Amino acid sequence: MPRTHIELDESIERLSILDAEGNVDKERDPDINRELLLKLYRAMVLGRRFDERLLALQRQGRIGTFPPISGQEAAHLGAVAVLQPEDWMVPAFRETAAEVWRGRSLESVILGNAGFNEAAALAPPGPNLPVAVPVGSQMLHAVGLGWAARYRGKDQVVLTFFGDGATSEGDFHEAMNFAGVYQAPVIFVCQNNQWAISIPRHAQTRSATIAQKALAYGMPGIQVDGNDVLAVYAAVAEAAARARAGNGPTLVECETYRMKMHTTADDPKRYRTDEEVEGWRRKDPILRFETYLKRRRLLTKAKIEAVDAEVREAIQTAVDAAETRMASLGDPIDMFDHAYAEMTPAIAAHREEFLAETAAAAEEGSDA
Amino acid sequence: MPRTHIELDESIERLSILDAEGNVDKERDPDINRELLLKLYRAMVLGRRFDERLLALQRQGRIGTFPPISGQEAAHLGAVAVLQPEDWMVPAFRETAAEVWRGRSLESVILGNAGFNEAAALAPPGPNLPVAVPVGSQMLHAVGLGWAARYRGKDQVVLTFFGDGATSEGDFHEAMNFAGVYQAPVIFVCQNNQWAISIPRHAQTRSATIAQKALAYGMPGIQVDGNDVLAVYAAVAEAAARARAGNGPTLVECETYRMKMHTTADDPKRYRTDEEVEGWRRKDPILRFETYLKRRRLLTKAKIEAVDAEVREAIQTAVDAAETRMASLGDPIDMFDHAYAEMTPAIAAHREEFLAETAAAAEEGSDA
Amino acid sequence: MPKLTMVQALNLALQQEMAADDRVVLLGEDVGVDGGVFRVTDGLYEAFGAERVLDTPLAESGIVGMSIGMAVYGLRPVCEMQFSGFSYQAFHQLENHAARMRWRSQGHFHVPMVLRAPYGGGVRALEHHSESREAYYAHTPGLKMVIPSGPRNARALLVAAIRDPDPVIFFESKALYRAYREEVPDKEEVLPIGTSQITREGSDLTIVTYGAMLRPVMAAAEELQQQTGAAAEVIDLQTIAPLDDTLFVASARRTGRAMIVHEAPRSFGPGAEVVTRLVEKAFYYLEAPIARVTGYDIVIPLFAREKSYLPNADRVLRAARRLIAA
Amino acid sequence: MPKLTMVQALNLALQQEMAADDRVVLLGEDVGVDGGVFRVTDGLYEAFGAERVLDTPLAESGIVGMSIGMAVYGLRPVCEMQFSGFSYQAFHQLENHAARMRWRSQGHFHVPMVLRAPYGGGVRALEHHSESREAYYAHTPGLKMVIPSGPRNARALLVAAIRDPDPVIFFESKALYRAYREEVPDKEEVLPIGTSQITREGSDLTIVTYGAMLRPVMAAAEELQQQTGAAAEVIDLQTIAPLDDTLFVASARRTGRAMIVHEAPRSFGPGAEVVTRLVEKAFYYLEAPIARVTGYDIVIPLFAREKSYLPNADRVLRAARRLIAA
Ligand SMILES: Cc1ncc(C[n+]2csc(CCOP(=O)(O)OP(=O)(O)O)c2C)c(N)n1
Ligand SMILES: Cc1ncc(C[n+]2csc(CCOP(=O)(O)OP(=O)(O)O)c2C)c(N)n1
Ligand SMILES: [Mg+2]
Ligand SMILES: [Mg+2]
Repeated sequence: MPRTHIELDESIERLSILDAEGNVDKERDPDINRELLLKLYRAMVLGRRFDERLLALQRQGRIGTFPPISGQEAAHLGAVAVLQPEDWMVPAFRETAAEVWRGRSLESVILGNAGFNEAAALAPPGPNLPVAVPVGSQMLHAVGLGWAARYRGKDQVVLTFFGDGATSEGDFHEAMNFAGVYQAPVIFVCQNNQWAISIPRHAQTRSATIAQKALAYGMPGIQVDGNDVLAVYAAVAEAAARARAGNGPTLVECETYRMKMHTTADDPKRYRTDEEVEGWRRKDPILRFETYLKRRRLLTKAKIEAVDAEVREAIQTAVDAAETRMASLGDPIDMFDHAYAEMTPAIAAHREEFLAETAAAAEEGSDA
Repeated sequence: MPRTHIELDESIERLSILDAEGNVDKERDPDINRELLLKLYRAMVLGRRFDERLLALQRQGRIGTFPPISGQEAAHLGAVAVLQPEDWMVPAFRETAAEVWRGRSLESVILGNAGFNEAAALAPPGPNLPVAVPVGSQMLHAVGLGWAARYRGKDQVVLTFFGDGATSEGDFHEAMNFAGVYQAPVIFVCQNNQWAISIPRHAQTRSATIAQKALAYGMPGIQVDGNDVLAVYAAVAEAAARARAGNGPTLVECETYRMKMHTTADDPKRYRTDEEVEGWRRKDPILRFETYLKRRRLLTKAKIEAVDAEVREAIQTAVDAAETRMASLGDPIDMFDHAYAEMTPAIAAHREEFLAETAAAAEEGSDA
Repeated sequence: MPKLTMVQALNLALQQEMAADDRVVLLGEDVGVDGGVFRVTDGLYEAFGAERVLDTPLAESGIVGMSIGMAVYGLRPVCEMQFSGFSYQAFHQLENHAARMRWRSQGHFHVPMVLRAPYGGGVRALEHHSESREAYYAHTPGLKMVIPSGPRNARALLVAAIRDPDPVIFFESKALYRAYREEVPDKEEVLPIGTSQITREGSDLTIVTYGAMLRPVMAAAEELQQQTGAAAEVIDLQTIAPLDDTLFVASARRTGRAMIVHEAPRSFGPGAEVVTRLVEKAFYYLEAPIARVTGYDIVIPLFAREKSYLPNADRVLRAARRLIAA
Repeated sequence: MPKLTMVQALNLALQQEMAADDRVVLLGEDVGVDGGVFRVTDGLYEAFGAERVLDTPLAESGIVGMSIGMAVYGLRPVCEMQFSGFSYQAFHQLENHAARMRWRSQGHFHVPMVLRAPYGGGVRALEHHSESREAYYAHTPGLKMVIPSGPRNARALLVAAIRDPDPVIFFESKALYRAYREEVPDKEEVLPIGTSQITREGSDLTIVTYGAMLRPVMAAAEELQQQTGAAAEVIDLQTIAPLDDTLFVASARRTGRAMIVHEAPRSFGPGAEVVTRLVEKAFYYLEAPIARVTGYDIVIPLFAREKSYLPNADRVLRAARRLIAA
């Protein structure tokens, strides 16, 4: 009748491969091919520049509120870079660069941020769920998708993103637990960016890491330096291999930092210090990756400039296209579409009513 | 840039003091005083006998569906025995003996099972929340109560019960997480009785123990032999001391077994074997406690019979009182009470309407 | 034709749809080995295996959220809430996702799932097992809300719900589960969602109802005819949303008098929409105020008193007599 | 009297109630250090400390469930949902517990909590930030549902909500938060929950509304008078449930014509109950069908189109003219 220690199913580890100075742990370098490395680099730069441009557009009132991703490029791009095209991605809302990686056009992102439902129609119909704002609620869909893929005998895996804040929601728990029970091929990628709006990570939960929450579900969990794109890639690749082999889900915590505001409606000065932000600036994911690529002679100063110019041009083209399209979009009558496969009698009647109102308004020069 | 092992905040242990044969680990015996030991014994016997009587009443159609507790007496009585009268208890629904321990009359239990709202009015107005059926939803109230007690400078603790099935609900997670963050003085007692209706423990979650779920919240967790009333008491006492000292919540998993059906509407033969049930019968919590008390010369055969007779009489008295009261209860007009502090105009109007309907029905001899 | 209880009829619908379409999978608490606490899924685990009939952990949001993922993938999940009173744990999944996925993705994805849940009073059940809150779902754009009134239409509506490309909330009256048997043809029968039905013709008064209330309403209509000679037309909505107002509007235009009967609490309940549609579309034909015979604005009491809460034939009859006299 | 925005007026109510009563505590996501995403709780963390203003983890059921426990203990928690569209995560806590604790315990315990949530459209916000689903709560026995229409009544109603012995869902229109200022006396003002108000007198037509819709309705009423000479009586419900039907019933009896205006989707929406009360209590006085000017039966579109979804003064005016002509 002892008081015995219970051995846990899994042990929790922390992985880091490329440090803030760009030094690499050669033994653990995931050996990504050169093409993919450069594609990743471009995507990271694009993510950063796009953020800046969106911010400018927002400040000019040309788009609405949006959530910047700066600082988190490695955390979400390192993760999606592992996926095959037929794998599923289930995003939260702060993975714009990952969405673009998966085929969403910059134009669609701009339109979405400008409040156009049509943005979704511009996204390619691939296996990527649209962004949905309710925090934490998307992870369960990943479990259902993963279960269905296995049911269909496909070796697809499903990768879902969420923030540190999202881990407090009941749905996080239910998703992790269902995935464990059904051994669903799901990779749970937490972008732990240290803040959920104004709530710091330590006030979100008392556990020392988010990775260890995997233990509650008999699931492997790992913490990685989320600003280290090689470590993120390596950990997610390991998780994807596990899932594809039928060995179930994994929780990957990427420790990163939101360098900008929560959304453009937020003022982070109210709750965090400049020093903290500066500390993280020194851990920038792009700079260290640049150093790594330069040392591997995959990148030169000239190439860096070329990427930057190319990316800026792509953004400019998208902004122009979006603004042109916006002029043609937004016919309010479209709002009655896509509620159901077939329009219900009430919606059809409301649509007629709306048309009549619009006509009457036009006649009197007033508002519909 | 290593792959390092992360040390966890807490280690998970298993505690057992009194084994199935009644052998005690003297070193760990929590040294409960003789009076309390005998009170516990009586309460366990009462719980068992009351279950049997309720089952008979149900089969005779004198009460409705109810959830038997047989086999789980140690798990919930060992826990509440630790509480002070001013501490709070927040029950699930399978802790009838604990409710009675805390002052609820047998009569109130019978009335509740007979479908009378008045059952609640008969419960003493102490710090015990009423049973509520939605699984897992009550634990958050325990956190709020505990927080409030601390806010008021009281050293009350809050003990909340729930089943193994309840640990899958999002609310379990949110309650545990909030309790951790606020270091609320809450003792989370899981009666892991191996089944949630027809779902076995291993299909409920993939973690090897429920106790280890505490790690997700930076909270101590312990697994105990839930049929060992001394171990339950010891673990809960430790948790209560921790909470009272301001050191926050604890998760206590009591491994026990539901010996009877889920509720009287359930047929466990559909999903579990007789052998399994028999295996657990050998681990009966009352028998081993009896052995222990006999060995400590606190109990004799005569005393056992006396307790049994006294308990049966108490039950009989309660059944009689309940049946008398039922005859006087159930005036449907009471259903309009207690919706709000002040009756709303609509409810007042509905009440009038009901009275008019009743009068009209009486006149024509039909249904109100 | 075999005579089936509603439980058996629902089981038949599930069994046949599963046999015909491997996209149909079931999930929920105790739906597998146990066959469901009301036995609606009895035998399906044995027939189709654990891959098609999933016993889930105890988590409603998990069940609904997982169903949404399955449906997006292309399956046709039919999930069960053990009682409709536990669907609130999943309310955000239904409102935020099931109802909006088609719209949010502009048609790229849709959620052809069914959420089945026993609802309503009358079987001496516990708290949270007897309520009737279909209005929550009826008011939610993107969802459909169906409530059958007997074995035969339960089967035909469940088939339609499973085949529907949009999410359907499907409430099953516990009081009807084993109340009586009805002939249910073995061969396929489908009733389109969004259509109501005249279950009794009459020219003096229109009674709109659905679910478990149809039986007392029909009884009251018979009695009314006997007592007063007045003929009540009875309309079974079958679908609450999208609401088919064509039959009851046409009927009320003919009869000039209407009432609505449901178990749900009255204020902001489903009946208010029926009344309002009548005001909007039959106002000038109405000869008396439309009556509501419903649950009261309180939580349905524990079972010792639930009968007093639920509308019954006598209450309907008295209301009908008053309406005719008005 | 100082002129305050609605945000400032709500802040004043919280600040004064907290100062006067140490049972009042605030909790929610970002309500503390950040002062709330709309700044309604600005400065309160600084004034009352972390013990009275709790920044919570990101979990709505947690927030509401914890509030229920606090309220049962004897505190008066005021919790915030960051947007009303995230209250569904806590729907079961509200329906299962906040609404039922008094009843379940037969009066031993009660839940004097307030749930504050910004609702409604008009500020170019994201998905799930613009909806108006007060009907869910209005239909739930045991809850009260309050929606102020301006700074002054917002303050006075919030004070009443905090002091109310029962759980109050308190929706605040984002569109009104900073739309205009109103004189709000520094000294205490309390408006009883459950009472509507006549905000404009008139004898030709009754318009019932609440929340953000009051302003366009008032504008339409003015314009109507100018254009046609017809005088609309405008009634601000203020409380949706329990619904005060006395004023609008009396008004419609006088005017014979009525309409209801709200942002919420139309079918099974709050307006249906208003229409039905009028049918039940003013039928023989009505000269025309009661009109509904509301949101449509779809999810409110993203912000590029939200204006087309929301009722505005012109739509109200046209409906009023049609009603008068009917
Ligand atoms: C269910 C829900 N509650 C609240 C919000 C409001 N909200 C949006 S983002 C956010 C913080 C999210 O934090 P985290 O999960 O860490 O993601 P991050 O924003 O840091 O990327 C909050 C509270 C929401 N969108 N959904
Ligand atoms: C939210 C919710 N979902 C479903 C149910 C139906 N139900 C009642 S008890 C139960 C199983 C509970 O299992 P567990 O938590 O292990 O407690 P036990 O019954 O074993 O004591 C279920 C599914 C419920 N009451 N509440
Ligand atoms: Mg974050
Ligand atoms: Mg159990």
